[in-house]
Amino acid sequence: MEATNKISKFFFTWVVLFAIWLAFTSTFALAEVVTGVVVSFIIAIYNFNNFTEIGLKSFSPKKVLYMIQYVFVFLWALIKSNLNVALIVLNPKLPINTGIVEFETKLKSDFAKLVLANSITLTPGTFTIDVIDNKYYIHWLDVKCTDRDEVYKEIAEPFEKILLKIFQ
Amino acid sequence: MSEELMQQILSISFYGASLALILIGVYGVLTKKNLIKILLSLTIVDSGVNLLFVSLGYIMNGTAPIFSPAIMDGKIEVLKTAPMVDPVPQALVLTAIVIGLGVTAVGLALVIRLFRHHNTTNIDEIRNLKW
Amino acid sequence: MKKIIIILLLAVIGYFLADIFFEIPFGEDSMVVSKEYLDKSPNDLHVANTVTSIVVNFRGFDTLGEVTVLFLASTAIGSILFRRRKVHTKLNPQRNAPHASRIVQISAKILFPLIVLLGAYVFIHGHLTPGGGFQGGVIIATGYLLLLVTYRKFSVSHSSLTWIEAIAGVTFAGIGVLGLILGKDFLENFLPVGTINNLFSGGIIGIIYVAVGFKVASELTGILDTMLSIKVDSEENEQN
Amino acid sequence: MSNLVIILAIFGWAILTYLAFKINKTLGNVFVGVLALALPAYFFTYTPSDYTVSVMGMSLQFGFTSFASLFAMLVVVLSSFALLYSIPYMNKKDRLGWFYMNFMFSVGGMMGILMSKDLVSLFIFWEIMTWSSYLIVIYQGKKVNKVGLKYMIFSAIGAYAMLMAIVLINKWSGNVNIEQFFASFPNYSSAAKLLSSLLLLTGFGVKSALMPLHVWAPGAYTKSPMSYTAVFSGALSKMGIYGMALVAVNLYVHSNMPIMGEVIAWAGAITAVLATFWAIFQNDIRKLLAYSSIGQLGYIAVGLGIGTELSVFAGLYLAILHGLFKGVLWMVVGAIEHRTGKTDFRDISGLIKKMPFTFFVALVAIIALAGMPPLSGFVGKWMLYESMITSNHFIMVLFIFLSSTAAFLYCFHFLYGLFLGQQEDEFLKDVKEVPVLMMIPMGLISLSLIAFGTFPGLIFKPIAQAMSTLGFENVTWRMSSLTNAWGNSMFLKPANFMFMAVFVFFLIIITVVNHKKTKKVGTKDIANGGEPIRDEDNLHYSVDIYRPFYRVISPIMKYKVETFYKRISKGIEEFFQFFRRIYSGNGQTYALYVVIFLTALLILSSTIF
Amino acid sequence: MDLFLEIILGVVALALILSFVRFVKGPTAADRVVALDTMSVTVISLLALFAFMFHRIIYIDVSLVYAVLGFIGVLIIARYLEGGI
Amino acid sequence: METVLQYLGYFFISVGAAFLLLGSFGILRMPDIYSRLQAGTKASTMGSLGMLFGIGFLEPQWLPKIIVIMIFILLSNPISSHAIARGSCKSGIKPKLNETVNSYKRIAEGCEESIKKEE
Amino acid sequence: MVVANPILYVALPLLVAFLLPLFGKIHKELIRVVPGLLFMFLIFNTVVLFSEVTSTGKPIITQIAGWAPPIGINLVFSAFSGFIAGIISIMGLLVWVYSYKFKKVEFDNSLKYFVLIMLVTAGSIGVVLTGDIFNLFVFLEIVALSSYPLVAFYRGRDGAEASFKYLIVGAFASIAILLGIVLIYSQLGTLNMAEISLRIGEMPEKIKITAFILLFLGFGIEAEMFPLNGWAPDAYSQAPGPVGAVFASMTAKAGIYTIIRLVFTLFDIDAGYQLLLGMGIITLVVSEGIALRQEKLKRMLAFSSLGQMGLLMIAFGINTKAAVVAGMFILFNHAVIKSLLFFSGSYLVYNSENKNIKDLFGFGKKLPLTAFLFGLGAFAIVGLPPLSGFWAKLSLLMASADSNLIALIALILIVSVVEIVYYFRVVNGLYFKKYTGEFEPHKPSWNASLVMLILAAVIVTVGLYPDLIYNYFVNAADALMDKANYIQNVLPSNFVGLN
Ligand code: NA
Ligand code: NA
Repeated sequence: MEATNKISKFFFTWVVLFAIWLAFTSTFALAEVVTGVVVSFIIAIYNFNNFTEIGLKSFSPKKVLYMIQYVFVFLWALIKSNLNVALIVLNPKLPINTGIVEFETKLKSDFAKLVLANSITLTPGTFTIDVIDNKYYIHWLDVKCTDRDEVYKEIAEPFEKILLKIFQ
Repeated sequence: MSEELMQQILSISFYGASLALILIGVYGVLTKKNLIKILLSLTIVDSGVNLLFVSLGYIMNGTAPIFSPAIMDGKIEVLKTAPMVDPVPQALVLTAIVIGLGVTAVGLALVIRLFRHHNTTNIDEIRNLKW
Repeated sequence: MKKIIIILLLAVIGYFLADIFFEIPFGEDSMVVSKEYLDKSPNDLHVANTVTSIVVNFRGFDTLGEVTVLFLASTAIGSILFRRRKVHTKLNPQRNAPHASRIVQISAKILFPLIVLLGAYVFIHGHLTPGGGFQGGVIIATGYLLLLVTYRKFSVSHSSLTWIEAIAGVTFAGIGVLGLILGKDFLENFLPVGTINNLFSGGIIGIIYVAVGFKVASELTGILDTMLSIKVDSEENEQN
Repeated sequence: MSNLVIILAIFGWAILTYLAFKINKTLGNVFVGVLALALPAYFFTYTPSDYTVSVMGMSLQFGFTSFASLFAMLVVVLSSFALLYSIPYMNKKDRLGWFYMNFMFSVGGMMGILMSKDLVSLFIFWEIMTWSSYLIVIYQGKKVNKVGLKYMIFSAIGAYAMLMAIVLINKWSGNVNIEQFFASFPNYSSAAKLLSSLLLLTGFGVKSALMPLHVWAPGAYTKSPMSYTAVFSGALSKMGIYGMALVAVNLYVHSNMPIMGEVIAWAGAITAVLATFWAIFQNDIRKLLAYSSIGQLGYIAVGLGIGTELSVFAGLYLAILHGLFKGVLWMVVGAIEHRTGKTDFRDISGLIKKMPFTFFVALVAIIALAGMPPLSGFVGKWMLYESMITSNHFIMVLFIFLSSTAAFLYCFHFLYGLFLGQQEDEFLKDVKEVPVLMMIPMGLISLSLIAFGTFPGLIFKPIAQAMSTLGFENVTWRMSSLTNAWGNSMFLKPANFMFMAVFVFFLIIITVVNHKKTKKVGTKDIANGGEPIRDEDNLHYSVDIYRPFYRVISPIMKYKVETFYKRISKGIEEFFQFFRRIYSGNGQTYALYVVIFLTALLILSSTIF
Repeated sequence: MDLFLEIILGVVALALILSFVRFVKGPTAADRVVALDTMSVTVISLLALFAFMFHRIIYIDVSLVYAVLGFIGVLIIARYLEGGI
Repeated sequence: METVLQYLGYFFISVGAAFLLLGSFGILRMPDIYSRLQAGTKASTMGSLGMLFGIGFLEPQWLPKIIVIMIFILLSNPISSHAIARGSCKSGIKPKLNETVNSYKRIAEGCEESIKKEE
Repeated sequence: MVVANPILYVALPLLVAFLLPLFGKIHKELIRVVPGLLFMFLIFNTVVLFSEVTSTGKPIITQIAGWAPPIGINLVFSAFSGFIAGIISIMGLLVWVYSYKFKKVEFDNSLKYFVLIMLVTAGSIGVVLTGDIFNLFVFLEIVALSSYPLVAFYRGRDGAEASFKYLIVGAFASIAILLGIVLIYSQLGTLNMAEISLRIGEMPEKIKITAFILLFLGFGIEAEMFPLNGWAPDAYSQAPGPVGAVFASMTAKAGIYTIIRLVFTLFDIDAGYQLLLGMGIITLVVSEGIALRQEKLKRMLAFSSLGQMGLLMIAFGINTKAAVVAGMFILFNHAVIKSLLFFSGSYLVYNSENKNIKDLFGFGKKLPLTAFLFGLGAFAIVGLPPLSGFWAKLSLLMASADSNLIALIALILIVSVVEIVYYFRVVNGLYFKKYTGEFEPHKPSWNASLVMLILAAVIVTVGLYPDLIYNYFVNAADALMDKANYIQNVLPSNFVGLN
């Protein structure tokens, strides 16, 4: 179990790194590909344990689908957030009502927490100031509520739903 | 915008910027009391000189002296319109930067030791050796 | 008062330097030797990046010096900061800094291999792109810096750094001497130059730049680790 | 065999001696003895030959002129006697190897100076002589810091003045050959003439302790072991005289710059007077002799400065004699020191009983020094007076006369304070006569003094030969007379006998009269009358004997050259103390200097470039 | 076409200048870091824009490296603000 | 086809530039560091993404690299803002909060808590 | 395969420096042995190359990376540069022997020490040999960066303070030099020194002079010219003993070399010589005067060293062949004698906390050999015959006389008196003051004694027979002063005409 997990992690890392290498070089010339295989192999050896938690499982079609879903959810939130910011910034009155709120997440995976934090940061009027264990501290440009659960619903739930599925 | 005007503006801004960096840096070295600030001022002077060197090697509308495939084949008009800037300053500035980095790093190490020894980073208070 | 004097002095220097600088026409082609480089780099050495061929070949001797400067800086910092390295090696530095944010720590884990990959890409393609051994090495060292600042207990094995440093340095200088042994000049290319814009082109230039990349990376990492691990040492007795 | 080899042999022997002393003291002493015997034996038998060495494109020439031979004779005689004398004298001291090595180095240096026919090699040997004597001055290590430094500084000033002269001469004459320098000197511009000769004179003047360059001498003479001081004051200082004679005679006499000769002569005269005064007030025998030496060298300078045939002759004659009698006197002091461990008049008295031989040689030397007939000193003084009078230096005669008269005071002090007077039994208890090996050199030199007094011709011959090198050809002399400037012979013998008669007469009178008055009292008895002792009561010849005289001349003595030098050096030190502040210790300030320097260069760029 | 790019260039430059104003104004070190962060992101875009203007992919590489270095730089200053590195 | 892609590219570039400007305008206008971060991060991320994406349209062969940069920016920008915010919080910079929402306590608590956690 | 090659002066030390940590992992002792072998090889290299230069009468031009100058960087091993390189490598060996037992127990320290010593040697030689001005800058930085840690090598002292001052001023130096190089490059488009020298006339007057001033300033700092030498006394006095010798015999040599090349070869500004002469005089007088006022031995030696640098500047500033020959002689002497003084002086104050001159009183008996050798060094440096210092001083004075600089002669001699005062104060103290017993002297190890004896032997031998090496000085002077020949040797072909 342990060994297979490691192998899976390693191959995942290798593949991802190699993919990025290909993106860097943007070519399939033999020399480049061979070098890329070797380089990403070496880097993967030293990093696979930290680079991923679930290894090759990430490539399971279900998860990929959820990822795609997440991307769209996120992009929509991003655009919304930016328009939101634009409105605030461009408004001469600067209508803000800032505050700091907190909520608890159900996510266990470190990576999931990271993605959630980043997502929150990039979406409307909120960003993550700190994460301690399961507690997220959020700076909110326009505070709508302060209760933990309400905050959770308002800010985190849409992302967390999908993340829970991806990272289990 | 006419070519000459552009050249004037660029010249003033690049030469001016490097001169300003040099002078500001030297001013910092001479007036700041904090050892780290003095070191940082030195790096500012370095940057000024490096900027000057690179801007001296610039050629109007020039491009980086790297022959990419497209340029080699001559398919894109860039080759005809854009000459390559002088590569030597870039190579030398690379060296100068690395050297400056080495000096700054050693300087910082010295600052750390001085701080441990004298418990201050004020250059006026570190004067055991004089006369 | 002193400041006024300094400003006056700087004003004089500034006046004279400005006088000189603006005498030099901006953006005009005044290349002499560079013309040769721009001609010979693609045609003789088959190296796309002229800066690289200057750095590694035409003026490779400078670069050897430059690598030495880094090596020296690392040696110097070690010598300045540590009395007994034994205390330090293989010992977690346990810096006094507070924990970094968990988020940052996780992201560092993910980003580190990517940064190293980028660094490797940069120094492997030094002769094709605006990269090179120094740039790539710096990027990799930055990756280590990321880990060093986010994980308080993270420490680099100086023993392996020593090996990398040494091997990379010896590769550079050794290739130079090899040229000498093969009856050519020091640092002269003795390998086929290949086709321009291919990865395997430019003869020894690529190899040297890879060595430089390793050297710079290990050197800078060592420096950063040394600088960041100083707090252990401060408890050591200052007496000689 | 070339001349150079002798010198190298001496140097080599010096090192061997050092090593020999490392092995065994007796072996070392044997080495010293061998050199002491071999040196005169070799010197008086070999035939000189010239030798040239090329160094850095310069040709350095070696060989004796007859003038140099004269001095070489003195050096050889005095050195070998002093070396012999040293063997017992230095017996109890440590680091003998070091002492003898430097002793021999300085002997070699002196011989080298005399052999050099060019200025560069002269300078080299001059410096060897200087530093080896310096090393001996500080060899005993007691309170020598200031003395050694003073000696070194003055030597350096002198040597560097000489060096400057040498490089200028090299430029103006085209080479450093001494004869060619003299030959081309008339073609020099007057400034060049003045500069080159003055610089050389400064160089030589320091070694011959001419005022105001004498400051180093009392300390240096005093601090070195007496066996070396005999050479130091007797021979080494004559190197200055040697050079001065060359310069004064060759340059001033033959190139018509008499005014410069006057300067030397006057410097000598003043030195003679003041040094004699100083000598009078010394309570330490060594100091007394040191100042006396300075004074005597003053006479010699007078003779050289006046620059007539007779005066130069007198100067050289006095120079040789001074070497001899001062040699004896220093050996006497050494003998006393050796036996009693003391050199202060206040501690010593009545030695005549225990050290009669020493008293005898001291007496002979003192008479020679004082210039009384029948001994040789008188002849020299006589010639000097005559030469001054014939060249119309009447005022100078007064100076010299004053000095000579005053010299009697310290001569008396010397003899009486040490050997005669109250005898303290406790003090004399362990004192005995010096060993034979110390007696021999003293005795032989004293004998020669008597011989030269009676038959000055013995020494006239080499002096006359030496004079020919200086351009005074055909100086006529006989065994007891010298032909003076008017072509008349000076008859010395009658005068000699006359003075001898007067001297013996007075000696008898004084002895008889005093003998009657003499009464033996215990030294603890001096205030037995209950009468309090006042300051001005001199109970002993040794202490403050000439206090009334001092009151008379004290206005002159107030002005010491030393204070002047001290002020100069203080000023220099303070000047540089100010400069030292530049190095403030603040790195930023150093950076500021860089910026200031840059600014200055930029501002001045249109002027400089 | 050129005009368009020049306008874009102007806009980006203006963005840079505005951030720089914040950088100069401060008032705290953190504010300056925020400005710096924004500026570095802007510069990344600017470099990409140059790449397009000069039709040289090499500037994209520069932009990538700049992104990495800028990020880590900001991170370190942030760590410093936290009270130690 | 080519022109459509080009116009799309220009559109994205324009949007990107606009947001970049907006972001810097935001950090200039906002009252305190935390709200400046809000504006700065979001808008500049959006701006650079837009611009890079637009360039990707115009130079399709560069797309792989551009995507790498975009991913990197997506990953790094929020993190750096977060780090700055946390750092300012720990270095004691108080946010300017609306008094009606008395949640300043929470950030203070949050900081303290996280500091406690360290020790 | 070439046995001896100028490039090996630089390449081998670097190679060995990189490898040394690995050698240390194989066997601890190799850390100390290998550098010695390297230095021995460098001396062998010197001998072979020098005999070639002497026999052919032409400098050896080595091109690097297969490109003829001015495209590639080249090294010029001439009778001038080769001689200085030879001095430096020989001093390297002596420093190695002297420090062979240095901190034997502490592996890491000795590793770093030897690496730094090797690199400071390689850097100094690189400065001297290179024919490319930017390359010269790089080597100067190598020298500087290996000097900083050497100054701060000991922890118990104020080395870090000294080193930091050195670093600030040194950074100014490198900035000025770089700026000067930038200006030259912007006008001539080349970095090859021969080509710069050939085409310097093409530079507009104003830019040329500014570039000259900047380079003069930068090199002046390295050459320890007053008032740019504030760092020097601190650095000399805080560094370990052998490092003081390294500064005197290597880095200062490299510094003075640069300024000589600047004035003699690179530029055609006649006032440069006068400027050098003037600055030399000021440096000489001020430094020797301040040395007079020092209480600490090494600081005194440091100021004395600065004075000697002033003397060197004077010699080269006079700019006649005789003066340049004298300058070469002084340069040689300074390396040998100052090293002896630093070597022996550091043993004299070895256990003293404050390194005061009065701490070593009475050591003539405690450390007879060391004290004697220090004394010999003092005698030699003030120019007492028959030691080597005398001939150098004499030739300088004669050269000044030839150039009608009579006041200068007087000045140098007056300063020499000052020199005598402070050196003999120490010598007197050594032998004739009472040992205060505040600390026990540290007996020199056999290897240190050996080095000091070798240096002493050189001083005496050259003093007795200066012609032994005099011809090398003459050849070096010829090589330095024949600018056209230098250019022709480096750029023999049609490249001369390239524009
Ligand atoms: Na240009
Ligand atoms: Na620098």
